[in-house]
This record gives sequence, C-alpha cells and structure tokens, in this order.
Amino acid sequence: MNEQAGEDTGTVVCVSIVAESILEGRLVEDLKRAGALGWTITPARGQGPRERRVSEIEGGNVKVETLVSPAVAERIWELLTADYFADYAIAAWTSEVRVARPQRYVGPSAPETPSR
Amino acid sequence: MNEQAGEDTGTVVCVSIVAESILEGRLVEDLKRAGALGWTITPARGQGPRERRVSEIEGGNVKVETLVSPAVAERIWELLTADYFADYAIAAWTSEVRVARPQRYVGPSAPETPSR
Amino acid sequence: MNEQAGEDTGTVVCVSIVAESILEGRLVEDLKRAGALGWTITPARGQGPRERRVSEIEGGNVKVETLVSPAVAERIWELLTADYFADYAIAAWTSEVRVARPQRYVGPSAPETPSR
Amino acid sequence: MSAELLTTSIASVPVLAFVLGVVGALLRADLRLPDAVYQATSIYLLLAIGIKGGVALRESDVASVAAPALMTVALGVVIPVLAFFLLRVVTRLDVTDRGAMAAHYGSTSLVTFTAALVFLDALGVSYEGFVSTLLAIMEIPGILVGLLLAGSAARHAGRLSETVREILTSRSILLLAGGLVIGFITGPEGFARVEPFFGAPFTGVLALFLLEMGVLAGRRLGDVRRAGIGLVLFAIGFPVLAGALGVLGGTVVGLSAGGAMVLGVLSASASYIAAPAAVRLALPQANPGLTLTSSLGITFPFNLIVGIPLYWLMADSLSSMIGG
Amino acid sequence: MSAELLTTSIASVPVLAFVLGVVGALLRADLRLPDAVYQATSIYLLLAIGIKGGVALRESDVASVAAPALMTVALGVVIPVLAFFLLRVVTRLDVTDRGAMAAHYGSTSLVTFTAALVFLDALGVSYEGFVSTLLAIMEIPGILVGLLLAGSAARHAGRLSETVREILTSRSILLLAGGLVIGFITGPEGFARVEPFFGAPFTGVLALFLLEMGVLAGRRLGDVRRAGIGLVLFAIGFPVLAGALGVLGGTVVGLSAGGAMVLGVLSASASYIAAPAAVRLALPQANPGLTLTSSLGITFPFNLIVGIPLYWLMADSLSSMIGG
Amino acid sequence: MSAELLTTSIASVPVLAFVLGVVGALLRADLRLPDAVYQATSIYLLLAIGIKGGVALRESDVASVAAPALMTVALGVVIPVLAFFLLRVVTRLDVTDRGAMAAHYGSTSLVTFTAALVFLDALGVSYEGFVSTLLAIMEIPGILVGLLLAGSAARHAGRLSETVREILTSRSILLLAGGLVIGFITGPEGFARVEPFFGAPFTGVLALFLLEMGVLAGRRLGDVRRAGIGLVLFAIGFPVLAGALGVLGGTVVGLSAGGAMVLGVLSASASYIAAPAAVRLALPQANPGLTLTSSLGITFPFNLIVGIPLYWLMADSLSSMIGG
Ligand SMILES: Nc1ncnc2c1ncn2[C@@H]1O[C@H](COP(=O)(O)O)[C@@H](O)[C@H]1O
Ligand SMILES: Nc1ncnc2c1ncn2[C@@H]1O[C@H](COP(=O)(O)O)[C@@H](O)[C@H]1O
Ligand SMILES: Nc1ncnc2c1ncn2[C@@H]1O[C@H](COP(=O)(O)O)[C@@H](O)[C@H]1O
Ligand code: NA
Ligand code: NA
Ligand code: NA
Repeated sequence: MNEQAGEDTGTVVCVSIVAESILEGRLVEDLKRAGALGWTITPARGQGPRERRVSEIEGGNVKVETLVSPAVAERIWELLTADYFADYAIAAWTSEVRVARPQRYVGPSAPETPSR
Repeated sequence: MNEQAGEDTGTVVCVSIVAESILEGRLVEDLKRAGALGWTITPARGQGPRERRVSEIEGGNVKVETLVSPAVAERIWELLTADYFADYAIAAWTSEVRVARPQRYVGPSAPETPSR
Repeated sequence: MNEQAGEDTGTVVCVSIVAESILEGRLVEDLKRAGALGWTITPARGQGPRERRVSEIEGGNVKVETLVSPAVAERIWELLTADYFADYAIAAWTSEVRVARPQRYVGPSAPETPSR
Repeated sequence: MSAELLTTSIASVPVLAFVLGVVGALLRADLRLPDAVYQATSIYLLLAIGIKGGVALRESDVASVAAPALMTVALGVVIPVLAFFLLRVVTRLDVTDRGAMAAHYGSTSLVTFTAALVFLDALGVSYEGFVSTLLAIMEIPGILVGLLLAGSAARHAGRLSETVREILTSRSILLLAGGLVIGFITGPEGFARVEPFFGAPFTGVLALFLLEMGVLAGRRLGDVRRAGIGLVLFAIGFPVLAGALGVLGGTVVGLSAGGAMVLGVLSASASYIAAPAAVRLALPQANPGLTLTSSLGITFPFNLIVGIPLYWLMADSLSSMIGG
Repeated sequence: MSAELLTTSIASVPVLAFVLGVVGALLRADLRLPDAVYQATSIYLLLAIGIKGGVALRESDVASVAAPALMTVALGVVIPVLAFFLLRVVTRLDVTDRGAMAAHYGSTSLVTFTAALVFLDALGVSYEGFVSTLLAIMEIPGILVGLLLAGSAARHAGRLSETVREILTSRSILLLAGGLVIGFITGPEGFARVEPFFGAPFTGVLALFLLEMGVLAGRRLGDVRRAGIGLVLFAIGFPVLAGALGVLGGTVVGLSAGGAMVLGVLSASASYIAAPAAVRLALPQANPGLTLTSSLGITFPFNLIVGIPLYWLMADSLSSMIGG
Repeated sequence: MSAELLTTSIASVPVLAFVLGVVGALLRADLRLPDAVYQATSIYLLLAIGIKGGVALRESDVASVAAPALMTVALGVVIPVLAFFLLRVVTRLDVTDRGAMAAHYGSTSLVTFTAALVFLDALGVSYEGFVSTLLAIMEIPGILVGLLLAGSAARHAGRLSETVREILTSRSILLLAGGLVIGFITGPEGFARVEPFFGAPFTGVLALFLLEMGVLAGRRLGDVRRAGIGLVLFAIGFPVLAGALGVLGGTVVGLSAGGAMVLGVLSASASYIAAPAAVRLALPQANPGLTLTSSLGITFPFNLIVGIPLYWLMADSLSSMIGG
C-alpha cells in the first residue's frame, strides 16, 4: 500500500495492553511519560492464566492501544515490566502496522520511516 | 497455519479506523462505496495529538475494523485522506492478517490468494 | 524490540474472532478445550456478507482475541471450521504478535520462542 | 370489535410509543435505547411482574391454580404441533425452519402479556393473580416441542438436555420465578414498601420498552414483503387460532373472563427473546431472519394492536354465553 | 433581581447537582453518568416533555398557537443573524467559526428549557401548555441559518439538504414531536396511567442529568481563560440580549408572563447537542472547542443560575407594565 | 433474636432479591445488571442518602453531631488495628494481606448501611438524621490505617498521600458529601420536589442493587471453602465484635437506640468498593481474592441477614438497660 499512498506512510509499532480497569488512569499517565502521543481505549473483559484482581466489581478490563515509535514501545515495555507485570492482571503485545502521516504517532523529530 | 488449514486460506488487509463517533454513519457508507464487504465496530475512547472534536458529549469514539483486499484498502485510504484526515479526529492503520475463506472478504472475483 | 527486552520475549499467534454474542459461552468453552490459556472479549457490532443471525435483539456481536501458540491456533481454526463457519455469523483472522513472557500464552511446556 | 376497546388499546401511551418506534425505524432515525438500558428495563419488567404475581399467588389456593397450570402445559404442547403442520400447508419451509417457527409460536412473549395486563387494568377488568405463573410455565414446553419436531435431538444427542438446562436457568425464567417466590414470601406489606418502584411506574417503563420494540419491529417490516404471502397469512391467522384455543381452554378450566383472555394472549403471542436464542444454538441451520420477521415484524404488532382487544372480546363473549 | 428568585433557582436540587458536577470536574473526580444512562435520561426527558406538552396542546385552540409559533420561527432566524454580525464586532473569528457559533446560539437547549419549567412550577407561575411545541420549532431554523451564513452550502452542494434531513430525523426532534403526538392522542386519562413514571420523578431525573452537565461544563472551564475576553463577553451578553428579544416577542404575540419567559429562555439558550453534531458534520473546518466552551462552559451555567430568574423578571415586569 | 426481627429483615424484598442473586450465581445463570446500570444505581443510592441526610442535618445542632463524629473517627482507627492483630492470631496471612484486610474492615459498606436504614424504617424505629454524615466519615480513616499497618508508606514514599487524595476525591465520597450539602441547602421544600425520585422508589432501587450484589457474593462462595477456617471465623466473628463496639460507642456518645445500631452496622460492615480499589493500587502484592471472598462472600451476607437484626437487638437492650 505504501507505494501508491505516497511518501507520507510508514511503519509504527502498535502496543496493545489489556489490564484491569482500575489501572486505566495510571497506565495513561505512564504512556504519556514514555512518549506516546495518543491512545485508544475500549472496554473489555477476559480471563488469563492468573486470576488476581479486583476489577470484577468495578468495570472489568480495559484494552489500550497506542501507536508509537519503536523506541517509545521499548520504554513502554520496560515500564510494564517494572511496575505492572508482577502484581497486576495484565496482558500486552505488540505488532507492526502501517500508517499515514507517521509523524502524528512518532513525533516530528522522528525519522520518516522508522527502521525495523 | 496456511498449509494445514488447506487451500482456502489467504492474506487480506485489516484496516483499523478510530474516529469520533459522530462519523460512524458516514464512514460506513464510504467503506461500502470503497468495496468493503463487512466491518466490525467497537466503542472506544481516546486521545490524540490534535484535540478537535465534538464527540465528548455524545458517545466518544468508535473503532472500525474492516478486512478487505489490498486494492480496496487503497481506496479506503484515499477516501480517508481526501475527506477525513484534515478536519476530523481520526487515526487509521493497516496490517496484514490471515483468514479462512478469503473470498468472504475480498469478493468472489478476487484472486484466491491475494499476493503479499 | 526483542533484543533489548531480553530473552523472555517471543512471537505468538493472535486469533481474533467476531461472532454473534449468543455464541460467547460456547466459544469460550471451545477455546479452553483447544488449549487457550486466556482471552479478551470486547463488545462489538458489525455487518458481513451474510446476514443470518439473531443477536440483533440481544447484545450484538462480541470480539474475542486470544494469544496462543501456532498449534493451538491451528486447533481453534479447525474447531471454527467444523462447528461455526457454516451456520453462524462469524469472522475470524490471525496475525503474529510479539509478547513478553511467552509461556503465559503458550504454556510452560512449549518452546521458548515459537518458530515463525 | 367495539371502537372503545380499540381506543383503549391504541390510544395508550405504551402502544403509541411502539408506533413511534416503528415510525422512527422507517425514517432510519436512531430511537433505540442503549443496550444496557434495554437489558435493565427487561430485568425490571420480569421482576415486577413476578413479584406482583407472587403477592397475588398467596391469596390463591393450590387447587384453583392446578387446572389452569395443566391447561397451560397442554396448550404449550398442542400449539407448536399445530403450527408445525399448518406451516407445511401454507408455506414451503423445510422441516428445520418449521420446527424453529413452532418453537417461537409455542413459547410466549413477555411484553405482549404485560400489555394485556395494562389493557385489562385500564378497562377495570379483574383477572387471577397467578397468571404470571402461567407466563412462566408457557415459556418452556413450546420451545422443546419445536426443537423435537425439527429433529434436532436426533442429530445432536445430548444437545436437547443442554437446551433444557439453558432455558430453565435463563435470565427470564429465573427472574420471573424468583420474583414469584419473593412476592409470595414478602406479601402485601413487603410489597407496599417497593410499590413506588415496582408498581406505580410500571406502565411508563413498559412504554419505554415498547419504543425499543417498535424500532426492532419496524426494521423487520422491510423483510415482510420478501417473506411470501403464506408466511404473512400464518403470522396473522395463527395467533387468532391459538388465541381462541387459549381463551377456550382458560374458560373450560374455570378462569374468569380476564384470566381466560390472558391465557389467550399467552397462546397467541410468539417469543422473540427466549426462543430465538435457544433455537439459534440448537438449530443453527434454521433461518433466524424468517422467524424474527414473522414473530417480531408481524405477529407482535398484530397482537399488540388488534389481538389484545380481540381476545378480550372472545373471552368476554364466551364467559357471558356460559354465565347467561 | 429579588433574592427570593435567585434562591428558588439556585437552592433547587437540579441546580445544586449541576454545581456538584462542576466541583467534581475541577477536582478531577469522575462523577459522569455512564454513557448509556446519560442517553436514556435524555430520551426520558424528551419523551416526558413531549407527552406532557401534547396533553396540554389538546386544550389549546389552533389560533392561539399560530402566532407564538410564527414568532418562534422569526426569532430562530433573527437571533443567529444577530449573533453572526455581533461576533464580527467583538471577536476575530473567521466566517466559518462565526457561522458555527450562530448555529449554536440560534438553536436552543433542552435542559435550560426544562430547568425553566421546573423554576416556574416552583414559583407557582402558569404558562401555556404548548411551549414544548415552541421548543421543537426553535431547535431547527437557527442551525440552518448558521450553516448558510458560514457559506457551507456554496461549497458542498447538496450537503445542506442532507443536514436538514439529518436534523429533522434526529432523535431529539423525533422524540419531542413523537411525544407531542402521543400526549395529544392519549389525553389526560392516558397520561394519568404513566404519570408516576413520566410526571412525578421528572425533577429528580433532571437533577441527575444536570450532575452530568455540570461535569461537562466544568471540564470546559479551563478553556474559558484561553477563549479571549471577546468570546466571554459574547457568551454572557448575547443570551441577555436574545432573552430580552424572546420575552418581548412572546409578550407581543400575547403569551402569558410565564409563556413569554419560556420563549425568552428558548431564545437565550444555546444548543450543545443538536447543533454541535450538525455543525461538526457540515462545517468540519469550524473549531468545536470554541463553540462548546462558549455554549456549554459559559452560556449554559449563566442561564441556569442567573438567566432563568432574570428572564422571568423581564417577563413579569413587561406583563405588569402592559397589564397595568 | 426474636423471630419477628429476623422476618422483617429476611422477608423484605431487597434481602430476598439478594438471595435470588446468590441462587442465580450458583446456577451459573447471568442475573447481573449491565455495568452502566450498576454504576447508575450506585450513584443514585449515594446521592439519595446524601440528600436525605443533608435535609435531616439542618435540624441537628452542631453540638449533637460533634461527639458521634469523633467517636466514628475513633472507631475508624481502632477497628482496623484490632482486625490487623486478630488476624495474626487466627490466620497465617502475611503483613501485607493483613493490612489489606484491615483496610477493608476498617472502612464500611454503603449497601449494608442502606439496608439497615430500610430495616429501621420498616420497624418504625427513628434514628438521628446525621447518620449519613457518619457513613462518609467512616469510609476513610480505616483504609488509611490499614495501608499504614501494611507498611506501604515505607516502601513507596508519596504513595500514601496520593491514596488519600484518590479516596477524598473518589466518586462515593464526593456524591455522599455533595448530597449532604445539597440536602442541607435545599431543605425540606426543595427535597419535596425530588422526593418522587430520590425518596419513594429508594427501597425498590436498593432491591435491584442487592440482586447484583447477590450474584457477586454468590460467585465468591466457591472460594470460601478454599479460604481456610481461620478466615471464615474472622469474617463472621469480627463483624459481631466490631458491631458491638460500634453500638457501645454510639450509646456512650448519646445516640438514640436507632442511631447506635447504625453506628454498629457501620463498624461491623466491610468495604467492597472503596477499599478494594484503594488497596489494589497501593498494595498490589496483597491478594484481592482473599479480601473480597471474606468481605463480599461472607461478611456482607452475614451482616445483611443476621447482623442487622443482631445489632439492633444489642442497641435496643443496651438503651433500655441504661434508660431503665
Ligand atoms: N492468552 C491471552 N489472550 C488474550 N488475552 C489474554 C490472554 N491472557 C490474559 N489475557 C487478558 O489479560 C487479562 C489479565 O490476565 P491475568 O493477568 O492472567 O489475570 C485477562 O483478563 C485477559 O483479558
Ligand atoms: N498514537 C495513537 N495511538 C492510538 N490511537 C490514537 C493515536 N493517536 C490518536 N489516536 C486515536 O484517534 C483519535 C483521534 O485523534 P486526534 O485526531 O489526534 O484527535 C483519538 O481520540 C484516539 O482514539
Ligand atoms: N470483512 C469484514 N471485516 C470485518 N469484520 C467483518 C467482515 N465480515 C464480517 N465481519 C464481522 O463478522 C460478523 C458476521 O459476519 P456474517 O457472518 O457475514 O454475518 C459481522 O457482523 C461483522 O462484525
Ligand atoms: Na404462544
Ligand atoms: Na437560542
Ligand atoms: Na467497618
């Protein structure tokens, strides 16, 4: 798709995080701190290998998706490992996606087509 | 997975669009016009680099996912660029996904296994 | 991302299933039986090439995402083909995603880094 | 049918709200309630009907309930069988689709029942307090008979018992039966304390629910044309037949005119919640568009507007023929 | 303004709930209703106002409604034009943003209208039953005039007719108009049966809705500082001007003091639901932050707390001047 | 305990609805309210209790409120400390889990409180109007003390102050405190206008809420077996102890028998909304399954069915011993 859609497309990393809803506010703050310029949140429920959480009463899970540069994805990953994975109900994964106007997601200073 | 699951699998493009919910009706019409045969909509909220929208009062964002052929993805992309990106709160990305029964998504006339 | 995040990352398959909500209970049972260790469910609506369903009255669609090993994905795919695709409103696709702690998704006995 | 009866039915806020919903659907406007509110409204209606029925049940002796309950089971078996064979005459549906239709018409509709009670209350006609028990009884056998007729049991051994369990522990049955028990235990004084919530606002909440039903029915209207004349005839004619059977059965077992009319409504109305879900899971090959168009797009509005006054007329005439 | 009037306005539960919402927003606490409940509450308010209006409309003769209806249309055209040109004087907004603002101030606000009725009821002041008809009328022309002024029709031929269709079949218009018809047909006896739902709890439901509106308004407060003094002046001064026009127009066409006050409120209040949606679709280049900050962050609280008693004072004085 | 008291408690619609929810959970049926409706119901209960409390608070003089308020703070500190040390005796939980438990039992439960008021109203027993103020006071200190005991402050400096801020601006505190202020300002006349919404339907709404609570408690029942005998003993024995302390404290500071019983209920009941959220964020290593099983699966049903009449018996006996 990139050829036809012109030069202003590129690859960014989509980080998906599913966590108990109580963490939403803290997660969003941490995403901002890690350099994410935007995110999308959808309501979710789920089950996982651990069952250690409190959100059953108040609001289930949330799924947060954020499109970022590889470097920011790395920082998010480190944050999750440091502060979340051990104690909270959380699952996270990343994939590469193609976007138009990559600067919207990786910021103006980032290279036009982030290398893999 | 494709080998075991038989010949009737193939790769299609998954276009994800997050937009202010007020646009839902118009977006769906445009997807149809571009040749999409189906779509899935989930409720969403979010924040982005721009904050220019009205949906805060009425219903937040919607996330639309549509599985289509590369050619249709191209047309959707052009439509978004022409009519949406400039003025509306919207983010969009694409990725390649593997499906069973690809004709369901790309239409009967399309080649059985759209090239990568 | 894998290099910096250490050895404990790997690739797993993300299976996405969109189905009429009435099937949720049965689908989840089948996912467990196929070996999935977790799943995330989000509410959804949609339209597809067939329009054969009853869920319009009660709850629309659900979108189920489950991160599993390629072998489990294969079993899920066979189950869907055998019991769901023919008669129910359903769409499904898979993609590869990168996770931390892959054993959480593929189980302890699975190889640390499932081959691509 | 006297004009006054029709007016009591049509000029009520709930029925007018239904019409507004249909108009909205035809104009492609979005008048649907949010799904969460629709669910909550249906929980409210089931509990309220159950509790009020339970309070009334306290005053009935077991003997007077037994015969109507048995008659309800009998109707729940006879009506789907009748539907199954009539459909072979008037349509070209295959055995699966006819079984699915039989399950829908053998079961019953909460909202039609509720609208009938509101109609009787508006006319000042009394009815037996245990009619909500009959509602709970009527919901189940019809679905099972329909599935058996379609032969689903033969193909998926064990699935029928699963279906039975699913229906018995379904939300609507549990809330209705649970409400009956709650009402029975708490009695009039207990009920008095929740009356401003479960009693007084009831008709208004029904109006909101019917607005939503109107939208859903209105969206099915487009499919009616494609359904074929046979199906349309069935969807209008069969309720009248089943309604007459119900009124007759109710009168025979000694129900008051009001009670017999309610049994007529239960017999005449087709399920659009419990049956569609059960049939979809047990008979996936059946075409749900067909059954929903028929039950929700035709039979439901027909019963709401024409059927309810009609079955009352039947019950009233029959009871005065016998009484006089 | 008499202290007693201000107290009747401010010390009412709905207005205090609004203030609580604002406080919650400033403390960054989450007091918002779930979206589904917010939607349901708005459906409830529209239907309830419509039905009550329809019941009252039955008792009005066509002649007495015609003049106020025409005056409402006239105000719906004049007010946005006035806003459009005044904005050129007091702000530096471009033609698109001024058109968007004109559309908002030309249309009207359901909740402000509702709060005005609750205020009059608390004072024991009567008003014409058909004022909800005027509410429905006032919603539409202002939006269209605003869009025309912004010149959107010129650039996207056909889009204006699409917008007209969208507004006419929008949920708020359909529920309001549908409610009016339902109330008109069902009359007082029909209404009596749903009064415990659509009547008695009304003020309480409004309080819940205003809690949510308070949160939304409170979140806009931060933007007010950035909006510039011109916009703030406009958002407070223009409602007073438009309200005075409305009160005058109402008195001229023979409305009671209560009715004239309501027409003043309709004129003074700015839309924050119908107009934002329509403008967003038809004028995407306009900045919605600007219009919402002005209409929701400034004008709405001003009208709720100061405007409502003020327009009543105007209407009362004017009517006693004429009467005396 | 007199049979009549138990009947008043158990045969009420709210408690029976709770039992229905438990039964539904055991049958694996889905009786949960949609999340949006659950949220809205909880907003409603908090606002309604606050407003009614505020109206009553107007009639109390400051002097009479001060001593009960101080006693409530004292109980809010003493009870979690007691829980923390008792748990070391009867269980083998580590310090974090004991701190988490202390936070839950030190705080209090809105719904248990509400059910107690409904119980007293049904008995015709009066209580001080300002008890909802005590509810708001009791919610906070226990959580903080529990967290301090767990030593969370030591490890994450600054996190405790963050937690304090989060609790003080949490929805439940803001709605309760906001409601108190609204009721205080608006007074009886203002309240009269919203009584058909916030007053009359209250018990019915509570029933709906308790249906949901029953499902949640029922789902925890399976975990009770795994919890160990020590925890079960604690979850039943500790409320009785804390309830007796509360009743005693209330009587000492001069509350009426009804008021002392309410303070007993506040002391005896364990939080399952405010505390779980706060503890989860501040003490992530604690096992939420443990605390929820104990507070929601055991203590909550125990208090609802046995505790409420028991604490009333204590308060009544104590007050007649002193009075006689
Ligand atoms: N294999 C998986 N696939 C998809 N979602 C998962 C998976 N495992 C866990 N989750 C999600 O992550 C949440 C937390 O999992 P856990 O930490 O195991 O409680 C669950 O509630 C699911 O929503
Ligand atoms: N980097 C991002 N990652 C994920 N979602 C985004 C991102 N940026 C924007 N969005 C979504 O797109 C919507 C519109 O963004 P904007 O146009 O910047 O207002 C936001 O409300 C988000 O839901
Ligand atoms: N091409 C597609 N892209 C995304 N979702 C789809 C697509 N086709 C079908 N779906 C989803 O799958 C559901 C069932 O489709 P169907 O079986 O055609 O009724 C629809 O309601 C959509 O939510
Ligand atoms: Na039937
Ligand atoms: Na206006
Ligand atoms: Na306590």
